[in-house]
Amino acid sequence: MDLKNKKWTTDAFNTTQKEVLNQWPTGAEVDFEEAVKYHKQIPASKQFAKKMVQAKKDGVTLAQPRAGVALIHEHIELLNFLVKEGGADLLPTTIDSYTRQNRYKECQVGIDESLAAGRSLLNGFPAVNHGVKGVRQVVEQVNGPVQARHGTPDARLLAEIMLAGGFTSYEGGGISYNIPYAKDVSLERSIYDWQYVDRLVGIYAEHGVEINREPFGPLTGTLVPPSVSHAVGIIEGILAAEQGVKNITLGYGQCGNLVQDIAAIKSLEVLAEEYLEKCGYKDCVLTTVFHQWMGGFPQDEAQAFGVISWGAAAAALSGATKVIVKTPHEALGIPTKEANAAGIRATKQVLNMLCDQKYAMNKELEDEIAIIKAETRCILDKVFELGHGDYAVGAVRAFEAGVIDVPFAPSKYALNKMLPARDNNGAVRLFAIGNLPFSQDIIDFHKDKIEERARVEGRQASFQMVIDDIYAISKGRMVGRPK
Amino acid sequence: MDLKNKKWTTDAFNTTQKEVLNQWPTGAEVDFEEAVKYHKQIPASKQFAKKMVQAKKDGVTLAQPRAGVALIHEHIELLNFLVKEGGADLLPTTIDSYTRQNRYKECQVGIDESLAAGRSLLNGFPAVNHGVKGVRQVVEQVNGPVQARHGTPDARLLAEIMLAGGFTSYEGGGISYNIPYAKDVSLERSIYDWQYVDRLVGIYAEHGVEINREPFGPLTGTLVPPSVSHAVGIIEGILAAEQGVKNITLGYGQCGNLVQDIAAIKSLEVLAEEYLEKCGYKDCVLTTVFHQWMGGFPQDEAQAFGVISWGAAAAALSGATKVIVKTPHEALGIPTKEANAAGIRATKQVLNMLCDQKYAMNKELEDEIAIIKAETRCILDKVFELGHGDYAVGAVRAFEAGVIDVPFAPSKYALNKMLPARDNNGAVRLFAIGNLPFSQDIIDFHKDKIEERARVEGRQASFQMVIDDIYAISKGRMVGRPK
Amino acid sequence: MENSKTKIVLGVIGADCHAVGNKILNYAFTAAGCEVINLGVLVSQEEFVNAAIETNAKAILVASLYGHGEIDCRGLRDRCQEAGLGDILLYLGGNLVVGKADFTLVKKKFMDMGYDKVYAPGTLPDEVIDDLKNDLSKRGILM
Amino acid sequence: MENSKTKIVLGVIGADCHAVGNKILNYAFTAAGCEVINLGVLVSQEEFVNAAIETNAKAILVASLYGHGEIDCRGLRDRCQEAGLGDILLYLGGNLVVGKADFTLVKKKFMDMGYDKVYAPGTLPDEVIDDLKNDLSKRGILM
Ligand code: B12
Ligand code: B12
Repeated sequence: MDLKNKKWTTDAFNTTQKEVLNQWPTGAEVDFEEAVKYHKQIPASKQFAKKMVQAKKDGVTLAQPRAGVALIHEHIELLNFLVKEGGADLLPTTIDSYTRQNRYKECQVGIDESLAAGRSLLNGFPAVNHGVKGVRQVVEQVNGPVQARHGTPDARLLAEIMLAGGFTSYEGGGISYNIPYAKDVSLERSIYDWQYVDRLVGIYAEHGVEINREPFGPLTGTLVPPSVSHAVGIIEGILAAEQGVKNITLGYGQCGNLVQDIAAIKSLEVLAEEYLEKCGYKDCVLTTVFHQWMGGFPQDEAQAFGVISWGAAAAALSGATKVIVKTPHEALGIPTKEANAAGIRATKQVLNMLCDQKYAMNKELEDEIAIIKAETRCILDKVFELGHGDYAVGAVRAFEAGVIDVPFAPSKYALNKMLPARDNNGAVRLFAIGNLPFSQDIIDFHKDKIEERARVEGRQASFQMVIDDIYAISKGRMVGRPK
Repeated sequence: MDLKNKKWTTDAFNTTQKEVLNQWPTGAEVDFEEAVKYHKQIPASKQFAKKMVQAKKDGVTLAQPRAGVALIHEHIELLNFLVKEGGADLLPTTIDSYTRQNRYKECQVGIDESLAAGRSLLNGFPAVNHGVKGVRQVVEQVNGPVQARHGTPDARLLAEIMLAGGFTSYEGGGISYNIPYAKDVSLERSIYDWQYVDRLVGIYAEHGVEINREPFGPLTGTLVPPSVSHAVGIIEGILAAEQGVKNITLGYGQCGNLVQDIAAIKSLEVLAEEYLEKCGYKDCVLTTVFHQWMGGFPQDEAQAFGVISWGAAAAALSGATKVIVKTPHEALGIPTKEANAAGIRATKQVLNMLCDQKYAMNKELEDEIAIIKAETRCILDKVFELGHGDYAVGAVRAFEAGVIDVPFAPSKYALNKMLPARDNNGAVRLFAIGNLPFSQDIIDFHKDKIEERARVEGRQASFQMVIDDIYAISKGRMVGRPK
Repeated sequence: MENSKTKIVLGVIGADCHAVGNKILNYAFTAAGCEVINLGVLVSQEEFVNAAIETNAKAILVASLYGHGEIDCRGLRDRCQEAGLGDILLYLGGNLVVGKADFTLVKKKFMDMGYDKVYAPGTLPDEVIDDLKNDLSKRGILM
Repeated sequence: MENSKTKIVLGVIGADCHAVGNKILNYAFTAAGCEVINLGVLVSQEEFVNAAIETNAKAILVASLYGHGEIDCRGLRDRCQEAGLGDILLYLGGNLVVGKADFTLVKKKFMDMGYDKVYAPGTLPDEVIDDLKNDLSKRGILM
């Protein structure tokens, strides 16, 4: 494995493909030529990329839930329910956690026990076990474009099967599906494996099949500063584009402060275009996704609706192309289909009420955009430097050095020296900068912001403040003030 | 009856008081001197005016539900439930519709049938029938400051009983509790009768008992342009101040466009201070109340939560002192206490998440504030002119002339020539100006805004557009676009 | 010969002041070709009956939004009978009882009081207009 | 004599990667005076048992957030027995089953699997620290 941000050769790809398709019996079902034909008969209304581009053109925000259960028919029923009773514009297929760890044997236990118990004992849809044929049942019997959503460091076989199965969008990336989801998968490994996925999507593109790709924006979902997730998303965008991906959706997980959230979405697209352009990828179409608050939720459903609706409002006002929707069951367990649909309905009510409103530019928003851009540039330019011009190599070294650092990440490949906390207005800032390569004025900016809050609260900034912020939204607030 | 905006003489008040207290047997329970003593032992934590002033100082938005049932103990239980399970900051006592029309005999039927049926057959609390003793049970056994909320053109006896009963806040006004709530009560009559109420509050004030007074801001709750409700609120504020009221909360019903809603609250306080000052009332304390969307609601509870939460967000961002909360049952019927508490919890989640955020000033907001101010001044100055310097007389003539006009009002004392419709961004504008005394540039502004929308929708502006807007939010949108 | 348009009486019963739906129904029935005698809000049973007698109306459309429908609406059929209006069509709609309730039960309660049609909250005018056309044509009247 | 601090093993079981609660529990138990052997996320039953043996820990705190608790958690008590850890304290917490569920039933299910304490979603560390102190003192150990 010699990691470089360089389009894989046909040979390298083909050799790896043989191994990949051998990882589980259903791999044998994949027939690329036939899959291309299959894709070509999928109607435009079920094509993810087309729907995203149209929404961007129309300036509307689409709503997409998360959802996945163990068995095929239940999964189909679930998705159709979310369209019919929820009004979902885009559909997901959330993959279960065993599949994400490539533990297909345990999936089989889960499937069998789910059959026996009459309820899903898996937390998602085990697509590899169901194989191409199973996946196609979903694509065919579901009324809308479907995307695979998972969290899989090695998602090669899953990609082969789901794309051959007719899925038109695939979430993830070598960083964003490793650092928050794994403990000891090296970044070198996961980036390399995700190049394979991107190359596969690239090959589909070269055969006229447009697949939407979406790096996972929110990372650990818990107080991740925008510049960190932007840097990761843009790097993954660059890596994907190099492998021939043409339709990319970049993501961001709501922090909660409206100005910061709008600034994040506004800066994300501009920065990504700038960097892709600079790297020479000129024909990628970019769209954005806003995730409703991804951290701990309140257990009470009414309060959860408040969080969901506020997320919908921020998504609409930010102008994101789509919003990923939470449910009133979030704090407790995988939602029933009814709870899931309810989350979508609350979201769509707000999206529709706000679809004709813009958030006008003002000084505060300008400043916030400027700071996010400056921070992201600091990170990306250092990554470029560390990689001697190669973003793949640079990313690996950047994580080693803590130049990119994801708070609360389970992976030992994240340095975990940076710590976020909210400022006095609820924006996510840095309490500990760690090794983030920020310029002195940015470092001072964060220090001032955190100190301002500490002063108001009459306490020193400390890890307790970070903990208070982690619990805050689930306890009905945003800034974790002392009692 | 010789209507003038002039503080009532002691004689005039005393004579009327005798009549008023004779309207129903419970009137005999009122003993003013004893009531003053009673008020003086009410702890600060249960005093409405104090709580409002504190909230204004702290820059927070308090949450207040609507609630009222027929029987005393059920009502107490209900209010305490809303504090305990909802987290209500301020409490209401919503009065039933028979009491509002002074039909105390029908109230008695409702009370008796409610006792028999074991559920409330009245849509509110019949305070006059329960009398001073009944009302005091509520004040004493409930954990928070309570306000009477009703819609009563002649609310004199109700005021006597509720204030003697220890209520520390009283909603309503001679215009706002007539035009939307009555059919053929003359404005002269209702303004006169409300002068009595205001004078009563003034006399309490002179005896050291501070009672909060709140004109009813939303009027018909359905597409009322801010300048119209501002004009009414400010006139009622002036009339109240003249009678000696010192603590006034002015209200506004959410229209739905964020910029317009923020501009409305921001302009309301400034304008009111300006006019009260100009009229020579220099020691009134003003606060504001934002009503979550008061028009038709979606029947689906998840969608209703979306509307409620968006109302909470707009209230918080506008900086209103309190917000009146809707419930997920709004479209269907008086809420259960559980549904009511759920509405408060969703609201408070959003209020708390936004309490540290401000909406920064920008050009759009400035413009919107300027237009609301200009329109309100047009109306108020014309009222002043029509009344030859007397706002009470002017108000009566203004309604006659359509200089103030409330859309969809049931009262024959409203001209009903003005018609509102949303513009292309969802702000409420005028489709038909009627006789509103707007300057030509304001008239042109509205015309342009409505035409812009008509152009986008490819149809002529018409009454159909107004109807579409009336239904829109209940159907999950804000602007009633053609299919 | 009387005016060719079918006459209907419209109003909001009791101490109820909800006017928006009333204005929309007025507009919609007028547009559908009826002559609407609109009594507005706060209408007593007596006023409904008198207006129907005076104008020779073919139907009375009663609205109750505010929750007191149970108390306000009973007895109207009897009054109509007594006034010689016999089986004049009585339609009822709005938010008829206090609280969110199972509509099947609500409907039954009011049908038993003698109303010909009882509509759920939020009913759109078109449905009612169609029903009225139907019911009238059964009685040989063209709307 | 061994280190005076009470040792506990902490980890998130199965294919579960939820790390935030784990880091907070680690911090809280350390602050409360324990020596925490934190295995982090994605921990197998074997790893839990081995860590407890190696460190002579007094309790194993197992977290399962992602819904596969039913499949992942059963059998751990048996493994402990087999490894000679006998009645070592086994605490379990998180979002143990797939979906929003009645916690009384969930608790019973896992207590039956041999866990000493089973905590509802969102439990705060203080409650667990108190319980642990209590349970340990019953066994004559001061935390
Ligand atoms: C943040 C988050 C994520 C992040 C995690 C980042 C990371 N690496 O840590 C991301 C986005 C990556 C993620 C991924 C997934 N998640 Co997740 N996630 C959450 C979320 C929103 C918050 C969790 C959190 O950090 N809370 C804050 C901490 C402080 O609280 P805590 O984790 O609850 O821990 C506290 C207590 O529970 C208790 N406790 C916990 N463990 C133990 C153990 C003991 C012994 C004791 C005494 C106490 C105790 O103490 C802790 C400190 O107070 C929860 C829902 C929620 N709670 O709102 C869902 C949730 C846990 N996730 C869920 C799921 C299903 C997943 C996914 C499978 C994806 C999916 N289908 O959506 C993947 C899992 C991948 C995998 N292999 O594990 C489900 C689990 C469903 C269920 N049990 O039925 C939840 C409940 C959401 C939902 N309703 O669907 N998730
Ligand atoms: C706007 C409004 C007000 C405004 C009314 C302004 C005005 N004068 O018109 C104000 C703020 C003044 C108000 C006051 C009150 N209101 Co109000 N109000 C509403 C609200 C939000 C919308 C009503 C509306 O205009 N809808 C739009 C129109 C177009 O729809 P509609 O009225 O439903 O009418 C349509 C259909 O129902 C149907 N229809 C109606 N009548 C009929 C009749 C027939 C024969 C047919 C076929 C069809 C039909 O056709 C209409 C056109 O499509 C509703 C809740 C909701 N629906 O969201 C509460 C609601 C009706 N109000 C309610 C109450 C209780 C009150 C008050 C007592 C105050 C209080 N406790 O909060 C007072 C009543 C005072 C009084 N004396 O009547 C309750 C009634 C509760 C119940 N039945 O259990 C409701 C349901 C809110 C709630 N959930 O608590 N209200």
